[in-house]
Amino acid sequence: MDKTLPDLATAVAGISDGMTVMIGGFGGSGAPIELIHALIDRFIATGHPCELTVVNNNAGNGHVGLAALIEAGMVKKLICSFPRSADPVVFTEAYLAGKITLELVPQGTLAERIRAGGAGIPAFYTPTSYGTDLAKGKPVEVFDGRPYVQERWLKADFAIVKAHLGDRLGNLTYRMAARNFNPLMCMAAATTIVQVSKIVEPGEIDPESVITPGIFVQGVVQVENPAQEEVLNRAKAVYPEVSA
Amino acid sequence: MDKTLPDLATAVAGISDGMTVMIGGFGGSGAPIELIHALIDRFIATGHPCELTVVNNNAGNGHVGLAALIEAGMVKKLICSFPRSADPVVFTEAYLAGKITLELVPQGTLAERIRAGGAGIPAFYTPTSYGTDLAKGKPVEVFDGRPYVQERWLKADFAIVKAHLGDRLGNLTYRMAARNFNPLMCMAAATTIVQVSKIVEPGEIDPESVITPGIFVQGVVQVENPAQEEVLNRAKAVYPEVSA
Amino acid sequence: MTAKLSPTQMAWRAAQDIDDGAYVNLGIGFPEMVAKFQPPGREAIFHTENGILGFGEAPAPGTEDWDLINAGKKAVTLKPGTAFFHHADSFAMVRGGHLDVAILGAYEVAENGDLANWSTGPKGVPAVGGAMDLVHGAKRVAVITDHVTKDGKPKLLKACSLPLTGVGCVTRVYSSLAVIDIEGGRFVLREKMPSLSVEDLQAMTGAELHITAPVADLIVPEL
Amino acid sequence: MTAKLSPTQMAWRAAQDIDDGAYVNLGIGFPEMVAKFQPPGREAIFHTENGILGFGEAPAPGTEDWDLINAGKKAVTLKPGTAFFHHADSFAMVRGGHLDVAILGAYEVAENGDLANWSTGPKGVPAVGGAMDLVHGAKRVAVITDHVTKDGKPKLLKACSLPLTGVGCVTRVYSSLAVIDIEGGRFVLREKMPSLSVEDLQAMTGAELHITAPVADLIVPEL
Repeated sequence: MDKTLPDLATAVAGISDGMTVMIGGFGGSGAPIELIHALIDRFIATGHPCELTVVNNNAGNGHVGLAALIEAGMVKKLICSFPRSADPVVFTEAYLAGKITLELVPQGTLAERIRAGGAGIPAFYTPTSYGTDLAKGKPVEVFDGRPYVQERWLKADFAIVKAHLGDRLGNLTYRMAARNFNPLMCMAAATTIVQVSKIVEPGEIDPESVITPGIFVQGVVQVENPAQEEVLNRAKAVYPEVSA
Repeated sequence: MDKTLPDLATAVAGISDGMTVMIGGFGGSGAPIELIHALIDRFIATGHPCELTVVNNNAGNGHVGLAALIEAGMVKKLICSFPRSADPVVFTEAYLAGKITLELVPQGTLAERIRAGGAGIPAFYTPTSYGTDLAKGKPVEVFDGRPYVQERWLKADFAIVKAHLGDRLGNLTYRMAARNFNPLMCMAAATTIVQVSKIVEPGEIDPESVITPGIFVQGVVQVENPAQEEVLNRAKAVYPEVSA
Repeated sequence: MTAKLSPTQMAWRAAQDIDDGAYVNLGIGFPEMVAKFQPPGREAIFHTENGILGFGEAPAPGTEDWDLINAGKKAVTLKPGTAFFHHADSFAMVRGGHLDVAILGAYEVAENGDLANWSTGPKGVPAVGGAMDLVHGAKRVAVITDHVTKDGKPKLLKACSLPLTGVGCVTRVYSSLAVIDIEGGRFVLREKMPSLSVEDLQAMTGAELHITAPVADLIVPEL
Repeated sequence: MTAKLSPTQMAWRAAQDIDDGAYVNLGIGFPEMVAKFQPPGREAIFHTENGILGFGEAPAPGTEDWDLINAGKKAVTLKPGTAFFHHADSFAMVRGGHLDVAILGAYEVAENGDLANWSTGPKGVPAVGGAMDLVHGAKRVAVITDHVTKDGKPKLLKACSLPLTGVGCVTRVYSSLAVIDIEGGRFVLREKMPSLSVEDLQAMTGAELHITAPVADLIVPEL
């Protein structure tokens, strides 16, 4: 069994128009910048994929990564908890112009909906959002005298995810708070593609320290020294680079 | 902050009559034998605690650990998935004599109910047990054309758990498949007491490899070279030892 | 007495249908033997409910580590790439549809795919373990079972008489006499022991056997 | 102009109520400053939604690791005993009632404990983050807020006019003028700026202030 992929273009080749794509990361930490940019490259070359529904905690920052994906016009709907950032201009303009739809989900509910999608739990109850606008239209049930909102699982056709180490079986570790939504999205997508800083031999990751077991991963591509969104944004990077 | 406890007797001192107690382990692996035996010692000395509701995957094996707890007459109800073992005579006799009540729960549902208890999810839906005797009386709801059974969270007053390394903040690692239900039970109990093979300094456990973060743990007691139920049973051990 | 496959031979036959790289859960008992018979060049990855993916064979007696056991509480070994996880993650793999195959034992299987394998009725101590989760999680749920009970009564039936493990979940039965698919609420015969006529097999089966394509001989090596 | 506490001083006051060993989540913005003012001899453990427990202060500029950030996307540092975990485990800590205290900002707080802090109405881009989870998870939910808006209008009200973050969730308000508990659907005044009369404070508050015990002076160091 060998889940390693030769390059980024191959890694994102299976994503088609209209798909739901989960993109890992919390702000820039754990964001698979190189996979996102490979997807943009494909769109520029072929016009596809477009009309994507993207699931991410945020809505991009500056003009790289998820913001660049939105700026390229590839995203029709965003499911997220916090569409604000240091420089949210791309999403904000697209949203206010009606070019992109937003499903706002409380952050813990977003995480739990994704985990539920991966764990075969079609719905669950949470106290979160009870009595608020974000619970409108959702079933409410009282347990032990307290009201709870019913939430549905969230699944995706694809997940593109950033990890630290990975082996050919798909076992993964993450780096510090770059873990965030990534392990959950691995579980919830029909196909999960992961960029790792280093591909290692099976057994090099201590079996006690595997965070995502390989069963949740379909492809692994090595990206050494991955870009950090925060660093790119401080350098005012734009993707794709505009030639002079 | 120092969650370390001086000895086993102190560790189990807070467990009272009628409490719900989660006990970690899958069969013998991960079973906190020494904590269970300390609880039996207290019962022999004081007559308490008794009338316990115990949550465990199994129902004890031989005459040590959970089997000994049942044999001592301390358990009024058991919530478990598989009350069979190589030598299930203690539970079997108590059950057939009507001395103990059994709530049988599918193993994955048991795990998820405990996690839900720890995660503040009062109820969830699962395909497991739909159309079977174990779903009787439970609400059924159809999602996307498929029927699911509603299951409730499971919480406990106490959890007694076995881990491998622990620090004074309560951070834990486990040993191989001895992990099983232990991390979930840490989450789901008002008070979680853990026996660890070794107490280490904060920071000695790699923050990437902490399996149970300390927030889920209230007390840690060191038990070097803990007994393995399987080894005790092969030696036909009985607890408490019967003097000649 | 009819020639029939031994449990080992049924396990061998079931193993032939497992693809290279498949994620597989094998039930306690006969199904566990399937792991031994992976065809050359194929390597499945085995999952056990108690929190291991990619474990290896049994260790030599006397070298067991009782923290490294499978769902049947038997000692196993590590392989490069093994991963440990807790029970909720383990059943996320099961319930979430991440396993390719689950192979279980059976008391009874109905032609609509209903399975009964956990309770023989109200007497004694009931025990279910992970079976009810496995039947609703794996992409393919297969059963290994003697074709008939010890008393010679059919185990493949129009409807189960024993308490169900799952509804409409089984898609293939590896019996001691035949390989039978469950399709559209019917038993479809795929392979049978060469020494047995379809009529004889039907006589030992509690529901109609449908034939939609040539029935192959069920040929298994001596083991 | 009335003497009032600065945000830093409100954070200082809130910090005095945090016990040694408490698990605490501090909202983005003013509440983050609470961490700096732990009284001597007390050490709380800070949780951030994005998966860190027990992190330390901000690193020196230029030494940031952008994989080691808090929920406000600001760089933090490791301490001995830090633990990392994924977002579902992080919100299990929140929703499951494992945090002792959450301290949030507020647009409006109602006398029944309702909180509005995520949306100023239908225009613009709405963003909620983890606030709705935090208000229903922590054992104690407190708010740090100016007592009145920039226009001088009360932020402590009979009922919130803005979209709610949570229903009946706040139990203590650290305002720029007072410390007020919410008990039995009423504002109960505990401390107020010494220069301010109860009548003046009431005039700047949108619901009745109840006094059930002597009101202490709200005394905070210059910071």
